[in-house]
Amino acid sequence: MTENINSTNSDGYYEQKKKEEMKHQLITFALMIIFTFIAFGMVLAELDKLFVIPIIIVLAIVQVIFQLYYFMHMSHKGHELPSIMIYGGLSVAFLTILTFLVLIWW
Amino acid sequence: MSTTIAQNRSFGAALWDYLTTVDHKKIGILYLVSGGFFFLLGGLEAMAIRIQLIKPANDFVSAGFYNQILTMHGTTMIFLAAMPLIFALMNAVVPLQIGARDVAFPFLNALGFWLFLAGGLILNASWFLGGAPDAGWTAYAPLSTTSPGHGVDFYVLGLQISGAGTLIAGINFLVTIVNMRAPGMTYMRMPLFTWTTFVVSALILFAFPALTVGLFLLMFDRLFGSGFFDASMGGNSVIWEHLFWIFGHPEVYILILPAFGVFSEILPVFSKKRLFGYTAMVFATVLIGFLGFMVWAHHMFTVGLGPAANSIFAVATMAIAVPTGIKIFNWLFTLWGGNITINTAMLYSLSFIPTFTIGGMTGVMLAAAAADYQFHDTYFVVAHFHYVIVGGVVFGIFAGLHYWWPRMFGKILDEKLGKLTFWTFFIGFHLTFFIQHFLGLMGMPRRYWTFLPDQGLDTGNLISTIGAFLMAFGTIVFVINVIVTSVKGEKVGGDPWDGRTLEWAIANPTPHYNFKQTPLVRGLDAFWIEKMDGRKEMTPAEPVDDIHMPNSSILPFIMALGLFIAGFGFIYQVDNSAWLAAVFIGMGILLGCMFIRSVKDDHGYHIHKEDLDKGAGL
Amino acid sequence: MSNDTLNPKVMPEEPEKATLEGKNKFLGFWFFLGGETVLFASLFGTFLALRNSTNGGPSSQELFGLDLVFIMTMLLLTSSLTSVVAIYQMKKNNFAKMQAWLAITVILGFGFLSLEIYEFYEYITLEDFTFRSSAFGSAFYTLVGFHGGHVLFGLLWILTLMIRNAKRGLNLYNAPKFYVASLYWHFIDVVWVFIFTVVYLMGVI
Amino acid sequence: MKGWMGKIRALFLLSSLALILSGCGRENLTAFLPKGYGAEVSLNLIIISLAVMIFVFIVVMIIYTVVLVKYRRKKGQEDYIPKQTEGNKALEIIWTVIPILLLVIIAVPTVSATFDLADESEKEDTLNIKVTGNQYWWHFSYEDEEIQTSQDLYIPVGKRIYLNMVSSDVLHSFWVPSITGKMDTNPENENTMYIEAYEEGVYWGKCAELCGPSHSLMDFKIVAVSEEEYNQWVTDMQNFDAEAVPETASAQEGQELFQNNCISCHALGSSPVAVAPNLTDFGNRTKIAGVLDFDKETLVGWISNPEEFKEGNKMTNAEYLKNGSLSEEEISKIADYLLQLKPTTITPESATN
Ligand code: HEA
Ligand code: HEA
Ligand code: HEC
Ligand code: CUA
Ligand SMILES: [Cu+2]
Repeated sequence: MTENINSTNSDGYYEQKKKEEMKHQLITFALMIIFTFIAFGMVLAELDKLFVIPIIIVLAIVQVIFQLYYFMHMSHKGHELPSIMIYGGLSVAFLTILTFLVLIWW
Repeated sequence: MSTTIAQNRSFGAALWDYLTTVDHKKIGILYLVSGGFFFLLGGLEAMAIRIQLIKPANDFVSAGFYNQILTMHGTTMIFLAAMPLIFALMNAVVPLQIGARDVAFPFLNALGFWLFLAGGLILNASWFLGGAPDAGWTAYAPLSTTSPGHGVDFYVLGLQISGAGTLIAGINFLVTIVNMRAPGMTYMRMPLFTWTTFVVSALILFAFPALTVGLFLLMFDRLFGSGFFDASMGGNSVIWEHLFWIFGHPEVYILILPAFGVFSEILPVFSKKRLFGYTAMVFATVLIGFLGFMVWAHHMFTVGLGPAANSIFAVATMAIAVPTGIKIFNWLFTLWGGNITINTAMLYSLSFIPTFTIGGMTGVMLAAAAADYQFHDTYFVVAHFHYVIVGGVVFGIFAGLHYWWPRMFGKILDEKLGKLTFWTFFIGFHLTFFIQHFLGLMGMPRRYWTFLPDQGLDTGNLISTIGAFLMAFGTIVFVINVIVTSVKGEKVGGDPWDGRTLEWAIANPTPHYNFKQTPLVRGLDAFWIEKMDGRKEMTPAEPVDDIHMPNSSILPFIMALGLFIAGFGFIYQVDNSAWLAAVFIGMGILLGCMFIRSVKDDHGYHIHKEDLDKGAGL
Repeated sequence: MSNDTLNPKVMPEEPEKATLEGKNKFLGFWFFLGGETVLFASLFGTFLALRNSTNGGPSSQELFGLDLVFIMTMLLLTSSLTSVVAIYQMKKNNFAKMQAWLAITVILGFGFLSLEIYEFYEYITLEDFTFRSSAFGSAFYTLVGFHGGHVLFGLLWILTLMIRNAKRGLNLYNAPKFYVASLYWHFIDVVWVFIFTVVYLMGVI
Repeated sequence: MKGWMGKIRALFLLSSLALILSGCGRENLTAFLPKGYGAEVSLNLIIISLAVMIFVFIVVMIIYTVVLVKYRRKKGQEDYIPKQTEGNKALEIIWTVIPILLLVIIAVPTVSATFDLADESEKEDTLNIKVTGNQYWWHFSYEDEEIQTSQDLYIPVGKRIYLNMVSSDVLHSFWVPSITGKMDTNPENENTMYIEAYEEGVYWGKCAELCGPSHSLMDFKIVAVSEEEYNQWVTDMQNFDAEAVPETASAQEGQELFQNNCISCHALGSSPVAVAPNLTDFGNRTKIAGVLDFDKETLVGWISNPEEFKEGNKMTNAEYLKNGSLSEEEISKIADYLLQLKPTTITPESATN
């Protein structure tokens, strides 16, 4: 995120950055709560199945991206390998779930 | 915590040393000894299989017992022999190759080993406790869920525990390779064995959890009455097959890639040439690992997944031939124009090329789904996988052991005996397995306790068994070789082969702390570069200073013991709920140790630089 | 390592990665989470395959109510935020506040867990829906139970860290430990997001 | 070097010799001599892929031999250090692209054959047979014809027939190498596969999925007969009368005993009971329980102690065995009864041109 590699962090710059980050995290949290409300609301409203399911799944995925990038700082530098491993895991996860949805019953 | 007084230790002290060690070199030896033991055991089981099949309608062993032997042969060889032997090489070599003093998690490294051993012992305890698992190493439900007795329970618990150990080992190597490389050792300067270790560890990380879940479900079905695989409760047995193979196929690449790494080290050294197409080799390794996750259903062509799924998986499977082919040709062109020395390590490496090519080609034939309807579950498949596993993995392990033996033990294995082993094993191997391709198509399914006379299968099976005896002979000679060498062999210097990579830049025996000064790496084949520049040693990257070392600990051993006890508790609580006590005691021990570990600070200790010259840490 | 190198006056920007041990722990733990992803995917896959296999027993539509799940979700989401704040305080080298926020996290976590246990208890006693009722039952309890187990483990872990370090405060030796525990806690939350979506919401539709 | 190649050659000679000695395996069992559609499709695919493989292997071996002959260390050159080549772009492209092309040669027929063998377009218009795999025997139910039979599957030659397959317990796999490749039987999903025999004959079938101790003893047969013979068989089987009185006195007593001891599991005629093999045309079998010699002595032995022949088989649970209520003599009478169960003149012997 930053080019400054100087690691004395008493200067206000880092304080500022942390504050900034905290703000992002609070916004993230608010959004997550809203998304949750939407998801539950849509289900309670008994809308059409084919409409609701994709949307709540997308909402879940977005929430997870929030968690990963804002709460777990995956966007920060030094997270290249963690990202690779998480995406590796997610790809295997995707294939697994896809298989279990289409190749178990016939 | 001084290790200076290494001279005349009593047996007890040595034992304690190994029980508590967190040194990757010693853990490597532990893996070697236990993996070697299980290899002999698995080989003995293979001999029982071959003796039973020496003639039609034989009954050397009973049908039920045959299934136990067969299951244990596959399980033992894959999980308790091949993988640990590979870990032995990785532990012995990888930290040295990247110029590290140790692995990232020495404590976890030890834990991984002890968990593997605990799992292996649980699995084999079944022989004495009412019968071994008998549903094949693949343990397909519902046969595995309905198999009477406790055999399959031992399979479940044994693999679960040793699988946890493997996962830990995988993470340890990943972090080691990422974080512990010496200065200048960029990714594209890492030796190939290190690269394959890296990729394999990633495969372990993504593949083993599927097995973990599968084993849990199997355990729940067998021990706690759930209905995952029970059609009468709405369950579905195909789930197990998917979970097993999502793990199982990457597993076979977990086995072969390190062997590829070994050959990529040996071939350049003994042809005195740089590895041809290094970048392509790295790329191919990664690609094989990646594709390895998309092909698992080629083991399930006959399950009934439908033509679309079968076709997709067939084509994806074939794709793996491309990166593997890149490797084969790069090896050949490494040799091309070289100055080739042939010794035992090299014999294994050279014979690997045609042998593995045959095995890989039969693999591609299997991948043709509509042809696999004939091949599947016959001796053709048995032939395929022994060609790749024995001709690839086992040859790789033998080659690696001959090559790195002087690094691990300071002596070179006897060449005469080595060659005797090689030739008998090699000839025996082809005798045993080549003919099996034909047996399969002639109508011999695998996992058959016996075959009927007069079906044209007699001669082939007889030849196969004769071959197996030759292999056994070769293996016994190898054991003798190890003993003879350790008694009579002469100590050699640190660089007996004119090596190219960092592990040969250290004097013999390897000091406890590996490198007195972390070396500075200036390119691929770091040590070779220095030698070509007329230096005898690596240029250090730092001044001589105190060396930080991790403390030994008995906790890993005790944690594994805890799980060992709990394992029996889980198995026997169905018979008598008093056994739940064992579960609680075992898990208590485990959690207690974890608690101690997290509460007790462990900062390690330092070897002072003044002591280094006095030979501390040898 | 001597004490002052581990106890600097001001925390470096990334205290969790200031030592080699910290770096190793950080990376190793992320890798572990990569593996956990596959673990949960296998469980989710199994659940999805078996969610209609009720074998005559109660189906998800008959069983699930959303109010409890909603409260549980809120508790867990909030606890994720509080643990973020705790790490924020850690970076500011403010040990007391960090402990306080962790304490809130733990309390919320226990709240979640008790509700989950209560839910299971109701299903078992009132609806006669158990682990052994049907393949659906087995898959449901296994998936949700595995998550619950992770929550429990996470709570015990954070508690141990808090108690162990209560007296001696924050340093570069234990900062990575706190950091990693908070990663674990977020991961648990991530999994829950999918559980409430896939198991509960999709279950009642 | 000589020794090397010599040994490999000897090895090959030995194996091929063995092959020639045993031929390509036994007719009507081996997959090398296909007598049915599926087996033929598979064999064609095997031959295509094998041809590609042999080509690849030859290329690899040529390079390999050249390398080993030319570049072994020579006397006086011990210290020679060859040029440290890094790689060669052109070569690397060649050995990436050519294998891809070779794979396409295999992949295309693979996909087309895979879809071909899964074709269900004619399913409605032809004979459908339900196949059930059981530990350790096979059951066949001709649902439209209301015929039940076990162990021997009678089919008309030259006609596409659909098999709908399930398992009643663990996984099994239906394999008749010279007619068609395998298909598993699963307990929860029904699999469909078609077979077509080109010639009349008795084809060996085997179970190819580990299913317990007697997995290797779960053989069965496909009896392909002419269309007329098949129709005859159908009529005869449909007309079977379970009450019909056997000719000999011994068999008559056997019938009585059979009704008392065996009918709880075994069925005769079109009764759908399927706990144990249907014995309607037992007298026409060529093997007892799939693998045993077909003669009275063996049959008596089987009835007295099935466990001795097939470990773990489910007949061992029979009531009469547990309380030993049948004497040797009585068993012999039952055997007489069973051996005369020949409701039809269409037997495996009819399956010749
Ligand atoms: C080390 C272990 C290992 C390795 C490396 C492989 C490698 C491969 N395997 Fe194998 N396999 C097993 C171990 C292994 N296998 C085991 C244990 C089983 C049985 C499990 C059980 O059921 O118990 C099995 C089963 C198995 C099956 C299922 C068979 C069945 O049960 O019906 C299939 C099907 O596709 C398959 C395919 C392949 C392929 C395509 C490769 C490829 O990776 C091979 C690639 C290599 C080459 C192709 C050679 C070199 C390439 C060239 C020289 C380039 C040019 C080549 C061409 C253009 C073709 N294997
Ligand atoms: C790493 C994997 C590995 C290795 C190395 C081997 C090695 C061998 N295997 Fe393999 N095998 C499998 C993995 C492996 N196998 C698997 C996964 C299966 C499938 C199981 C299943 O279907 O579930 C299988 C199945 C299998 C079968 C098929 C059985 C069946 O389907 O019914 C056969 C039959 O020939 C066989 C034979 C052999 C032989 C002869 C060797 C030889 O190479 C062994 C050579 C070694 C020795 C011969 C050791 C000799 C040593 C001694 C005798 C000394 C002992 C004494 C002391 C203790 C001092 N194996
Ligand atoms: C508990 C149920 C049971 C009872 C009772 C039983 N059987 Fe069986 N029988 C079986 C089963 C199951 C098989 C298949 C065994 C196998 O091949 O694995 C079988 C197979 C046979 C076979 C071989 C069938 C074939 O098609 O080749 C014969 C003959 C036979 N039984 C005769 C008898 C007679 C006679 C009796 C009574 C005296 C009897 N059985 C009682 C279960 C039973
Ligand atoms: Cu049925 Cu094997
Ligand atoms: Cu595979």
